[in-house]
Amino acid sequence: MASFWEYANPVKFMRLSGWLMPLSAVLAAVLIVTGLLWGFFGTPDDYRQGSTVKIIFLHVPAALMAINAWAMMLVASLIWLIRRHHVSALAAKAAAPIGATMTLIALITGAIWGQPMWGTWWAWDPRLTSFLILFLFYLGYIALWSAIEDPDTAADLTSVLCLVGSVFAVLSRYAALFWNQGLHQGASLSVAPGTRMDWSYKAPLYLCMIGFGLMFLALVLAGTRTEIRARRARALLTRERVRA
Amino acid sequence: MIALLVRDLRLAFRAGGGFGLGLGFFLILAVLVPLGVGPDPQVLGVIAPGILWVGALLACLLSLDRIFALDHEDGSLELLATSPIPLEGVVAVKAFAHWITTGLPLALAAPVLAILLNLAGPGYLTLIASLLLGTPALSMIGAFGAALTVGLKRGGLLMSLLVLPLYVPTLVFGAQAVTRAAQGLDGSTPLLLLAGITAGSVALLPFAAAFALRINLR
Amino acid sequence: MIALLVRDLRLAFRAGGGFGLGLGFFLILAVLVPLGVGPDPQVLGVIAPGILWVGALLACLLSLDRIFALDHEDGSLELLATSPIPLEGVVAVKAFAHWITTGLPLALAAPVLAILLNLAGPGYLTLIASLLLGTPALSMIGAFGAALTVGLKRGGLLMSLLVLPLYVPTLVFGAQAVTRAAQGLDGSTPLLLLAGITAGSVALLPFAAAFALRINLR
Amino acid sequence: MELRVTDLACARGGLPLVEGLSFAVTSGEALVLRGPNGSGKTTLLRTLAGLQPALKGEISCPPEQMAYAAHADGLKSTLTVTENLTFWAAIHGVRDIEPALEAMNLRDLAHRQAQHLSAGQKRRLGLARLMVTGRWLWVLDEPTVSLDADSVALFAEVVRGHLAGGGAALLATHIDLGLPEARVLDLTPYKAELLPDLGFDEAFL
Amino acid sequence: MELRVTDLACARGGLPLVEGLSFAVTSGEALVLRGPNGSGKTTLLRTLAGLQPALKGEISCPPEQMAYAAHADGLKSTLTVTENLTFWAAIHGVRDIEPALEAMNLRDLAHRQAQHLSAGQKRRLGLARLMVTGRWLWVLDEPTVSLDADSVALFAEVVRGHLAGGGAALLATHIDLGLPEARVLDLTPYKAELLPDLGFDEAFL
Ligand code: HEM
Ligand SMILES: Nc1ncnc2c1ncn2[C@@H]1O[C@H](COP(=O)(O)OP(=O)(O)OP(=O)(O)O)[C@@H](O)[C@H]1O
Ligand SMILES: Nc1ncnc2c1ncn2[C@@H]1O[C@H](COP(=O)(O)OP(=O)(O)OP(=O)(O)O)[C@@H](O)[C@H]1O
Ligand SMILES: [Mg+2]
Ligand SMILES: [Mg+2]
Repeated sequence: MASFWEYANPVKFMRLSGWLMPLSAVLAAVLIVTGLLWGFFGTPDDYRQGSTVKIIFLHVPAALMAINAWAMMLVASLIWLIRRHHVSALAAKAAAPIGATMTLIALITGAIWGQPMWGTWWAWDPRLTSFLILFLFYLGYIALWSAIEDPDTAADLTSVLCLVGSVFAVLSRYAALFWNQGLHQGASLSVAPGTRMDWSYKAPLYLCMIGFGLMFLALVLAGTRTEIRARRARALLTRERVRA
Repeated sequence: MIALLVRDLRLAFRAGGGFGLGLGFFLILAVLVPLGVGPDPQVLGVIAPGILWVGALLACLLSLDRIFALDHEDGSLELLATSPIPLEGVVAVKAFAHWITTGLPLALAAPVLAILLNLAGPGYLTLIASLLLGTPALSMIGAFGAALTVGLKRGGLLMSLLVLPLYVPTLVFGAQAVTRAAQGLDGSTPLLLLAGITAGSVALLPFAAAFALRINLR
Repeated sequence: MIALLVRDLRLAFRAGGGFGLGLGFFLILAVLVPLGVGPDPQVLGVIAPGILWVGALLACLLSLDRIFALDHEDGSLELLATSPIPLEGVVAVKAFAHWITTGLPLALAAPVLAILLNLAGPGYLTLIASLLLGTPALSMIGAFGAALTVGLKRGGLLMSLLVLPLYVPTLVFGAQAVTRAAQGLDGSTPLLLLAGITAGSVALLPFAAAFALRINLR
Repeated sequence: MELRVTDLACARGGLPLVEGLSFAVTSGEALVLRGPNGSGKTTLLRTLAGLQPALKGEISCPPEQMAYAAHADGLKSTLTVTENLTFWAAIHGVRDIEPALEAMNLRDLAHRQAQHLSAGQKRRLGLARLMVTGRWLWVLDEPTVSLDADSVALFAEVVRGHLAGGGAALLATHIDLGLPEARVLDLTPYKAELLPDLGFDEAFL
Repeated sequence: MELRVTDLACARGGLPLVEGLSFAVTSGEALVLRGPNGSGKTTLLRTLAGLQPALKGEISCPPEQMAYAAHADGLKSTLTVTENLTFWAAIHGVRDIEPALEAMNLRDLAHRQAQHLSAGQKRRLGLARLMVTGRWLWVLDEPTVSLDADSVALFAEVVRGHLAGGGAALLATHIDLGLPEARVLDLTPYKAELLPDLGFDEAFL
C-alpha cells in the first residue's frame, strides 16, 4: 500500500510534482486573473473608500498566504526533525522566500491602501506590526539557511529556529495587541452573523484567495524541485571528487 | 557546573573580559539619545521607558556572541562537549553567567540613567522590577541564538537578526509596564506576562540550544 | 592597496562576512524604538531624526571592532605591517572598505526606515545628504579607535567608550541638520560643519591610527 | 577495557575520507596513527570522540570514556596556568592538579597567564589537561607540535604512566613521540574509494 | 647581501630573554635557530622583523627586506587558496602565483576555502605565501609544524631554491627541516642574565 511517506523519496516526489506543479500553476493563473479582472472591473466602488478598496483582492490573499506559508514550514520542520525526510526539509526551505514575498506584498499593498485611507504610509497598528515582525522571522530563517553550507546541518538548525520562532511569533501577536488597539479592521470574512462585506466583493475575493493558495503550491513544488536537483548535482559532484 | 560559572565570571571580570560591555553601551545610548533627539524634557520623559528598555535589549544583544564564540575559537567548546557535564547544563550556566555580568548590572544601573532621560517618578521601581524579571529571558533567548550561529565566522549580524524578533514580546511587555507605571497606572499585568516569558524560556530553551550546539560542532 | 580593498570587500560579502551587519542593526533599531516608545506618530515624528542618527552611529560602532581585530587574530596584521604598503595606507583603505560596507548602505536605507518612524516630508533629502557626508567621518574615527584597542581581547567596550566622545560632534550636527530640515528650516550650516569634520578626519586620522597600530603590534 | 573499531567510515564536508577501518586498542596500549596531510586523521579522531557522526561502522567505546585533545588547546588566554587547569579538573570532578603541573614541568609558570606563554609552554599546558580528566582513553591530535626534545620526553613519560595505570592512548602524528614501543597504524590503505553508500545524498541520484 | 646582528638583546613582557647575540647570514645561506621552549626564538624573530624594538644591539638589514612567517598563518578562512595567495602577491607587487602553488603542491586545492583545509594543508599555504613576497630574507618560526614527511621535503626544496636564487633564510625549529646543510645556532648560551641596562625603567632604581 502506498503511504504518504513514500513521497518523501525524492524520486517519487519528482514524479508526482512533475505533473502536479504545472497543473496547479495553470489553475492558479486562471483563478487569479479571473478574480482580479472581476474584482477590478466587475465590482462597484465602495461608497466610503472609492476605488482604492479594490486593492483588497491582492492584499488579503497575500496576507493569508503569508501566514499559511509559515504554518506549512512549521509542519515541514516537524516532519524533518521527527522522521528526517529530506524532501520535507527542502520544501520548508523553498517555502520561506515565497512566504516572505507574500508578507512583503501584504505590507506594500497595505501601505498603498493606507495612504488614502489613513493619510499615512505606515502606522504602528498591531496587525501591521505583527506582520513586520513576521517578515523579520522570514528574513532570519532564510539568512540562516543561506549561511550554513552543510544542508543537513542547515535543515536541523532552521527547523529548531522555526519551532522556537513560531512560539514567539504567537507571543508577539499578543504583545502587539496588548501594546496598541489599532486602526486596522478586524477579520472581515468572519462567518459570524453581521458579515460586513457584500457578496459582490466576496466572490472575486474568494477566487483570488484560492488562486493564491494554488500559486503558493505551484511555487513551493517548483522550489522544492530545484532544491532536489541541486542536491542531486551535489551528490554527483561528490561522487566525481571521490573518483578523482 | 559551578566551576564553569566561576570560570565564566572570572573571564568576564579579567582585563578586557567584557564585563561592563553591556553597561557601557547602555550608558552610551542614554547619553546619545538626548544629544540626537534634543533636550526637551517633555519629549524625553515620554520616550524614556521605551529607550531604556531598547537600550537594555541592545546591550544584551551586543554581548551575546561572546557566549559561545570565544569558547568555540579556542577549542574549549569541543572539550566541554566531550566533558561529563551535559550540554544543556553548559548552556544554562553560560546564560546565567551572561545574565550576572549583563542583565543584573543593567537593572541596577537603569534608575541612574532614567534620571538622565527624565523618567517620571512613579516609574522607577517598576523599571528595576521589569528589568530584573525580563533580562533573564533576554540572556536565555540570546544563548539560543548564539548556539544557532556559533560555527559561523562573524555570525554577529545573523544572530542579531535571529534573536531580534524573539525579543519583541519581552520588550513590549517590559516597556509597557514602565510606561504605565510612569503614568500612574497599574503595571502588574505586563510584569506578570514578563515573568511568564522568562519562566518559559528558562525551562525550555536550554534544550533547544544544546541541540543546536551539538549540530554545530559536528 | 587596491588588492587590500578588494580583499576586504570580498571578505565582507562572503557568507557570514558581516556585510549588512550595520544595516541589520539599523533596521532593528528602527523597529524596536516604536515598540518600546509606543505607536504615537506625533512623538515618533519628533524623535525620528535623532533616533535615525543615533542608529547610524551605533551601527558603525558595532562593526568597528572588525576593522583590525580579525586581521590581528589570524596574524594577517603582522604580515601587513611587514609588507611594502605603508601602514597609513592600510588604515585608510580599511576605513574606506568599512564605509562602503556600512556607511553607504546606511545612507541609502535610511529613507525607508524614516517612513517607519514617521519623519516629516521635507527631511528626507537632508537625511540622505547628512548621512553621506557624515558616515565617512564615523568610519575614520572608528578606525582610529579600533587601532588603539586592537591587541586587547574583547576590546569592544573599551573601544566604544573611546570612540563615543569623538562621535559627539558628528552626531549633533547630523541630527540638527535633519531636524531643521524636517521643520522646514534651513539645514545647510550643520551640513557644512559635518563636511568639515569629515575632511579633517580623513586627512589626519590615518597617521594617528597607523602610529597606534605600530605600538600595539610590538 | 578496550576500544574496538569495526569497519568504520568517516567523512568531512560531505566527502568520505576513510573507510573499512578496523582496529582495537586495549588497556596499557598506545596506537599511533600516521598518514599524509589531509588523509583524515583529525576527522577520524573527531568521529571517535563523538564530535561528528560516523558514516558507518561500530565504535565500541562511548565518547564519555575518552579525553580528546585537538589541534587547538582550549586555553583561556587571560586565565593563569593554575586557573586553566583547575577549571578542567573541576569539570571532570578531579581535585588535585599538582601531579599534572609537576609532570609537565609547569610549576614555574603556574601563575603566568596563558597569553604570556610561548608556543611550546601552551602546548605543555594543553597536555597537562589530559591528566586531570581521569578518562581511560586519550585521543590526541599531534600532541607534540612545538615541543622541544625535553618536553617530548616528559610527554612520553606521562603517556607511559597513563598506560601503566591501565589507560590507553590513540595518537595522530607526523613526528617523533618518544614512544618507540607504540604500535603504528598507517591510514593510507584505508583511503576511501567510491563509497557504496553515499549517505542521504544517495537518495537524490 | 647580508644580515648582520651585533650584540643583540631582546625582551618579552618587560623581561630580557636573549642577550649578547651576534651572528650573520649571507646570501645563499640558511641558519637554523634552536633552543628549548620559551628560550626566546619567537621573540628574536619578531625583533628582527621589526615588530618589536630591540633592547640593544644592531640589526644591519631593514625589516623591508624580510618575509616573516609566524606561528599563525595569516589566512582568511572564507577565501579560497588562490584568493589568499593572490592577495599577498598583489600586496608585494608580484603577479604570478602559479610557481608557488606548484611548489607547495596546492594545485588540487586551489579552489578550496582555507577553512576546509587540514592542518598541514593550511601550513603549506602559509609557506607558499613566502614565495610571492619576493623578499630576500625569509624569517620563519617553526615552519614545518603539522607537515608530513613529503611536505617537509617539498618545503626543503623550496628553501633550497630560494637560497640558490641568492636568498637567505633564518628558521626557528625543534624538529627536522630536511635541511642538513644548514648552519645551526643554539640560543641556550645567550640566555639573558640580569641585564645591566634596564632601559628607561633604570631611572627608577
Ligand atoms: C483602510 C485600509 C485597510 C483596510 C480596509 C485593510 C483591510 C484588510 C483586510 C480586510 C484584511 C484581512 C483581514 C482578515 O481576513 O483577517 C487585512 C489584512 C492585513 N492588512 Fe490590511 N487593510 C488596510 C490597510 C492596511 C495597511 C496600510 C497595511 C500595511 C501597511 C495593512 C496590512 C495588512 C496586513 C499585514 C494584513 C494581514 C493581517 C492578518 O491577516 O492578520 N493593511 N487588511
Ligand atoms: N568542507 C570540506 N570540503 C571538502 N573537503 C574538506 C572539507 N573539510 C575538510 N576537507 C578535507 O578533508 C581532508 C581531511 O582533513 P583532516 O583534517 O582530517 O586531515 P588530517 O589527516 O588531520 O591532516 P593533517 O595531518 O594535515 O592535520 C583534507 O584533505 C581536507 O582538505
Ligand atoms: N608578558 C610576559 N611576561 C613574562 N614572560 C613572558 C611574557 N610573554 C612571554 N613571556 C615568556 O617569554 C619567553 C619567550 O617566549 P618565546 O615565544 O620567544 O619562546 P620560543 O623560544 O619561541 O618558545 P617556543 O619554542 O615554545 O615557541 C617564554 O618563556 C614566555 O614564558
Ligand atoms: Mg589534522
Ligand atoms: Mg615560539
